[in-house]
Amino acid sequence: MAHEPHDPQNHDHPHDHPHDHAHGSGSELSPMDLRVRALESILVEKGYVDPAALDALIETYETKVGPHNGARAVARAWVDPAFRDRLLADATPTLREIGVGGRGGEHMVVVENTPDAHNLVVCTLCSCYPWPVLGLPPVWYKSPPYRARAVIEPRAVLAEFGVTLPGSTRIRVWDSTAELRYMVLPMRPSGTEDLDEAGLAALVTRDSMIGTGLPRHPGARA
Amino acid sequence: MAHEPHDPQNHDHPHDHPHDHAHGSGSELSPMDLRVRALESILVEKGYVDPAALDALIETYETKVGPHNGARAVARAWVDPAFRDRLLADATPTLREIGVGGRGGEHMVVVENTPDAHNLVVCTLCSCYPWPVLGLPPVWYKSPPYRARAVIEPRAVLAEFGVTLPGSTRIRVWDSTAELRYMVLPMRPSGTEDLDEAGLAALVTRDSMIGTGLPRHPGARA
Amino acid sequence: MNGGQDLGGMQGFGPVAPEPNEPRFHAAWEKRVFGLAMAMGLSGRWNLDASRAAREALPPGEYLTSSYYAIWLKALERQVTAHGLATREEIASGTVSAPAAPVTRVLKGAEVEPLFDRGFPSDRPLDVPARFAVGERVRARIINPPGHTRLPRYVRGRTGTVESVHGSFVFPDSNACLAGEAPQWLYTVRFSGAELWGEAAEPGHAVSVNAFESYLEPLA
Amino acid sequence: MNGGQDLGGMQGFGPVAPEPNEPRFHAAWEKRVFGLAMAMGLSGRWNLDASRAAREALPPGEYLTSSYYAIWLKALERQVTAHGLATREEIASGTVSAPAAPVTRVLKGAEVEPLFDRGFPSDRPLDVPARFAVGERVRARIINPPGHTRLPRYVRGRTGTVESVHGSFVFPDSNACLAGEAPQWLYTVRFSGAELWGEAAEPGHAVSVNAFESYLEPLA
Repeated sequence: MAHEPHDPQNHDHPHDHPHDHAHGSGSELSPMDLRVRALESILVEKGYVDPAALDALIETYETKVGPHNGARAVARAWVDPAFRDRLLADATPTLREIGVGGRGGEHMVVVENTPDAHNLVVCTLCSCYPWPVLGLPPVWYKSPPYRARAVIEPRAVLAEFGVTLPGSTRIRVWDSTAELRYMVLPMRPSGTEDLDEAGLAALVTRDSMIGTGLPRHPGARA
Repeated sequence: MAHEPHDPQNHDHPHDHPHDHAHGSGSELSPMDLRVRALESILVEKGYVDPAALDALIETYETKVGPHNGARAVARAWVDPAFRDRLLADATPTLREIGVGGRGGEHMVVVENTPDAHNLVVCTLCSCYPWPVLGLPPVWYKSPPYRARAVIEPRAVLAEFGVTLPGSTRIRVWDSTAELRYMVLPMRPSGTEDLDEAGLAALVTRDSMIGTGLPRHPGARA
Repeated sequence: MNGGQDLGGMQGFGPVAPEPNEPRFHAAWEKRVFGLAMAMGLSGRWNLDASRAAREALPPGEYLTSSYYAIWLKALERQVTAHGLATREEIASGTVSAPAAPVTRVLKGAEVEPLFDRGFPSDRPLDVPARFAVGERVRARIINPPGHTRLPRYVRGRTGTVESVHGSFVFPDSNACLAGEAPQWLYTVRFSGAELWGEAAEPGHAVSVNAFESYLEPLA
Repeated sequence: MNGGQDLGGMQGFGPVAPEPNEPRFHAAWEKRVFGLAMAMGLSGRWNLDASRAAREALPPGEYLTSSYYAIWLKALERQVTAHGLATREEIASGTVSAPAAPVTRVLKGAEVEPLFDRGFPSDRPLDVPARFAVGERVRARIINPPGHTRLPRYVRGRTGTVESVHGSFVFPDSNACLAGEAPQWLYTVRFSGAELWGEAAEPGHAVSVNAFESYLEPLA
């Protein structure tokens, strides 16, 4: 069912007046801005891309998804053992219970840190990352040093992130080589008995759900 | 036995007047020329490098060594079975018999092409090459495509060089991962019965001694 | 493809370098590339695996010296021209000079939220049973396909243990070259650090990868 | 080091591209770099293995996008500054501002011909016998040293056959970090194409590498 594309001679966005997407005025554009603007103009003018979809996509992933979603899941798991069990057994529908899911989280796997085993997530081949749970990945997660080293020297990588684990703690590295997406369930910090779910969620850092960090201690927030 | 370096305040080549090494006048120098000139000035002025040694090194490897040395060895092997046997059994002293040897050829190995087996030489890790026998290597030999592909798809590489071998011919790839240096002894072309050693040497191409080519046929020279 | 993307176990890149504030995007153009790649990925002319293949087909030196979204941009430009959706001249100039080609779908603004909230599952039912079972020892095959694959070099030829059987999923090696989804059983296979990296490996670590059935063979 | 230099088996670089006329040098500066690197290699402050290590220590993306003599230049600059022979400021400016440091030797012009004609053999006698014999099946060890090594990744963990025993030679992994020549027996080991690259390998090819004894282990 082929879509009939717009006629380039008869559309809403003539080439000479590219619609303004808040990417600056022409006089300030870098070569990359110009290159992308040219591509965008072509794709829009030829009718392959709806500018409204473009804006919606960018807005969704710039502002709507983020590690607050994962933090809610972690906090819930800390206070609700049945939720925790479901999360570890079948993460995707369990995350849906709290409204988290979608593109990049279709097949979620949650791996739990314990005193004996620490989990670390990487994608050596590209940048697979659980978008609906953690948002878009930071640059370091997508960069060669992390992708190269996480699988061969995870302890050295963790040390650079300030995470030093006992020698007796096994390190479990998860290389996201298919469409499964991983989230780490970190251990609940001590001294958090009095915190409610929202208070706990505030301790859950993005890095603690990748495995390159640990949750904050309540004292550290004071 | 430490060498006493020149005093930078008291030497023959003050910085403001770098000696001319025939690398063009200052006004024409590229950024790389300038960068290298600066390094050379420092190394010479500090007394680490003798400009005469620099010139001798460049002249030696630019003009004195080259594939004519290897070609002489191949032609000799074609006409002198005892030389061929010695060349295959212990190449380094055998090449010395015809005055070929030195830096980059201290530990030579000669591998012989036969109707059953074709040899191909590469250095996947850097650019090891038998300098006294073949001269400095061409850029393609040192470049990623050749270094990457020669070991995994030698037939495809050979085909790009115009060398198509019968399926029954085994391909023997030699990766120069230590200080041994390889030279291929190609098969003598047919129709060369009347040629003398010099005439045969003229058929021996550089590529035929790397394995990416075959010797010329006498007809091809006419 | 043993390209610049296959980074596991490489050395010499220096430390991991988190950025202050960690901006999601570093320039206005990065956002646009992100959105364009996502939108065009739904055009029906290619799929996510094909986009990954296009990114990793950049020459290794270019891949390793390009920023993340520059890789996306270059791959998208290649896809657009390779599929005849625009000419090189058009995307260089920004001026349309050739007729549009058909696409299967144009994602509409109102579709983004429901579609992306639902996601794009890649599990596919399969009639044949899984070949391997949890706990079984398997060897990652030695394969070096010139096209897309999701079996990283660092596990090839190494022996591991099946940790999970996940069901059957779209096979990227086939899907990336638009040769069909050809679903296969997907496993998680755990390899010890010593098996992957030798005796000098950091003690007590293991790496798990997700491996399609054809990537694996039973121990002889 | 699993760096940009370890190229065997990589894909995506495109065709081999011989140049017309094949100039030995492409610019005046390349000749100077060649000569400087050769001369400084005899200064006694480092050796050929250390120079190779310095070149492959360039970040992989930089290694793969630098021309051959640009790699030599960058490595030489690093060696000169790392060994305290000159400061970064000096080599950036070309102006000497710090005293010279001692070197063991300054190669003289008249020495070049006799020295280079004689060469620099790297075989070294060894009292212990060779561990492996011609015809023996051996496995290339799985090692991933962060420093220099001459065992390429593509043979690690693979099984081959000892073709030759060459005598004992300077061990590059030790020599490169100036930790001594530590000679070892050197072998040629032949691997079948199928062992290295799997069932889809080109038929009837084999790859031989020169492997030091500590790179190899007997088949269990």
